[in-house]
Amino acid sequence: MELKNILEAVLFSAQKPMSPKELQELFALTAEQTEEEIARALKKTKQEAIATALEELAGEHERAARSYRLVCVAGSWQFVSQPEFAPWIRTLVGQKQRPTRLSQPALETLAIIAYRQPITRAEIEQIRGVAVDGVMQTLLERDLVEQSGKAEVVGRPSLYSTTPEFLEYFGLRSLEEMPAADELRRIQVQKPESLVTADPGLATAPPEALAEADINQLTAAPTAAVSERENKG
Amino acid sequence: MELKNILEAVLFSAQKPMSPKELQELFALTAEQTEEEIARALKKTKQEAIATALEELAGEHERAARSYRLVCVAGSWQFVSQPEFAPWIRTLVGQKQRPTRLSQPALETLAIIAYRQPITRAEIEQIRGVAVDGVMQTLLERDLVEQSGKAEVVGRPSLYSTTPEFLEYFGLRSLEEMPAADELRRIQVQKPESLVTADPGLATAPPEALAEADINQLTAAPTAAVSERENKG
Amino acid sequence: MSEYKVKFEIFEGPLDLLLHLVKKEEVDIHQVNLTKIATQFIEYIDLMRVFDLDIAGEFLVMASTLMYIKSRELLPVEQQVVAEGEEEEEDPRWELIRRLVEYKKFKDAAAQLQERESAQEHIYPRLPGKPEFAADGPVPRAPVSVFDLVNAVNSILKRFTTQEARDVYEDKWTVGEKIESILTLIQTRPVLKFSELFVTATTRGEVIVTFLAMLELIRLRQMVIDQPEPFAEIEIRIAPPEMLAESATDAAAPIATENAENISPAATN
Repeated sequence: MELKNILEAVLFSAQKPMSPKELQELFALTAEQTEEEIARALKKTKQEAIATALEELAGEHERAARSYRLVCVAGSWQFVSQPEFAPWIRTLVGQKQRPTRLSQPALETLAIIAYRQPITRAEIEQIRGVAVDGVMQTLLERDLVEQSGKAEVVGRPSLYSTTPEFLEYFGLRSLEEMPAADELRRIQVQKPESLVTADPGLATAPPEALAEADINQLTAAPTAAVSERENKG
Repeated sequence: MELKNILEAVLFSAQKPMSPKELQELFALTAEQTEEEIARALKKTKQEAIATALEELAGEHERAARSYRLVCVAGSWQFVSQPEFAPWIRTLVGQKQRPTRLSQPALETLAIIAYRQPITRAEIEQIRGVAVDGVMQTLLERDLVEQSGKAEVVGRPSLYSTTPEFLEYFGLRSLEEMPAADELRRIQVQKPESLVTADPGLATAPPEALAEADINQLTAAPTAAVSERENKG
Repeated sequence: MSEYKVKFEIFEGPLDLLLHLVKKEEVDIHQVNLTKIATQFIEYIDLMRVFDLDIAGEFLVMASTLMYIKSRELLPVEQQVVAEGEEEEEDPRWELIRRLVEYKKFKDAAAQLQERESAQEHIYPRLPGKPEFAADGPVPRAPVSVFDLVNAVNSILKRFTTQEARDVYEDKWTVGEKIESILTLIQTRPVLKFSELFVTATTRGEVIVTFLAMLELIRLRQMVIDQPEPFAEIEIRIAPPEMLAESATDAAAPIATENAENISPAATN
């Protein structure tokens, strides 16, 4: 009997997602309550060992390609069904009690907070170009974002961050799992050396000049942009 | 997607064993509720076909030798964990029997509801002197209290009462068995003129049920309870 | 005017409208003819006026920025006024394009979040039925609440209702003495029934003092209380060794801070 098997059995029987920490506590508690050797041997299992075993286990289930998978959402692990079986499971368990879908402005605001957290309301408005009062209210009420501190600037405005509920709502394991995360993280926007003045009305420069003012320079870290260019060349 | 896969997904999500007949009914119901072709195609699946697919599926899981199996008991099918994992699952189930202990504010709020039910949130807040939103949320989520109606006053606020789970949680046979709390029943709740539901401060339990113990015994230090008694005597 | 029909969708702000106009031009954001876009943007604002729609302030601010860019570009470079010390002035075109590019990235990210949102609606976590165990092995014991305790002591107190409750003779017992006697008792018998603690009590006072002694011992984590099963009689036992070890750290807490939370540390045993 391996650690992996026991973890599988426990998550199979668990009524809620469990984190490596909770699983560790379960091992410790079980060791105290039983005479069984294996259980006692697992008393001091490390969280890292549990996390590794869970990853392996998830891989096994992925490869077995059954109708369910083992997934990690917001740091906790659980078995979930594959989406294509939703029609029958919906009939079985009834319509999910899921809150109404988020509006477009709410999603945009949430995306900005998710990638740029912690962030002030003013910074969000700067990016979206509109006021976000109502939308922020909704996001706060739904526990998708929270106040996470005060910015060290004049007026000490509130800083906002996403919550674990945000990860749960979107089925994300962690913030790192968000798409294109590195491109959208907080990075200095670099201005090209010189903005070539061209024909009137043309925004920046003719295509050949654009190679210099590449989109990478606009959003990614300068070094990344350079290596990217070198690879291409 | 084969019949087998769908049966697996359904049984993996089911909270109780299911017979081929119940599964057949589920297929028929799902076919009615969806536009999806596969679901509609399965509308008239025969019980024999379901039984055969289940046998096959059980064989697959047997060979996969995981920590759980698909088994048939008394004609109904379910996934069960292998017996050698019992020590951990027992701990898991045991832990869950009782979620985290109630906080002091939750206990106080619960005591107020128990003795003064049905009661509005505003009345509770008046007795406790603080907002009880978070605490009420906890009590509602844990099924210890429930909405039991609307007060016949302006705004028709919800009335709250304790649930059968409340009795179970505290090991009480009935509300009459609660330790009497004269003090608690006597507290006057001031209501706005227009909001009179009943005689202010009238307790729900008959006076003869009021015995020796009082609110101090429920929430405050035992020594305080004694000195209170001494003062009375 | 027919092309304006499609334009009356709801834009989330001036940047959203600008992006829409750029997209219609089918060019890269960096190559877009801002003068042309500026004209279309202002036409849109005018149209909103015609239809008497509320125009948010942000749209007007953007319109004036665009007008500025447009006017600047219409002037030959040598005629543009560059105030002294303003050579390094931010090119308004650059600033606007930077903002557009940034906004577009977040709009795309929002679209991806939206996809995940709807995908999540089709994913169901497994919610197993509770496994049941045969009578082998210990069934978790029911923890005892303060309600149970008070209730229990009440029923014992009832035994004395026939006597004169408001008696005047002084109590022979102190809490400290009762603690000693309970400790002695529990050394010889590791498990006691709740009612057994009170069999020797002769007055209400003694019942109360005994009860307080018991609460104190529980608070000091010298003893734990639980029930073999719901509704069964409460049992009292010596605390397990790890709890006794902990007790040293918080035994100094005054009894007045005691609350219901601490009365049933036995819960998890």
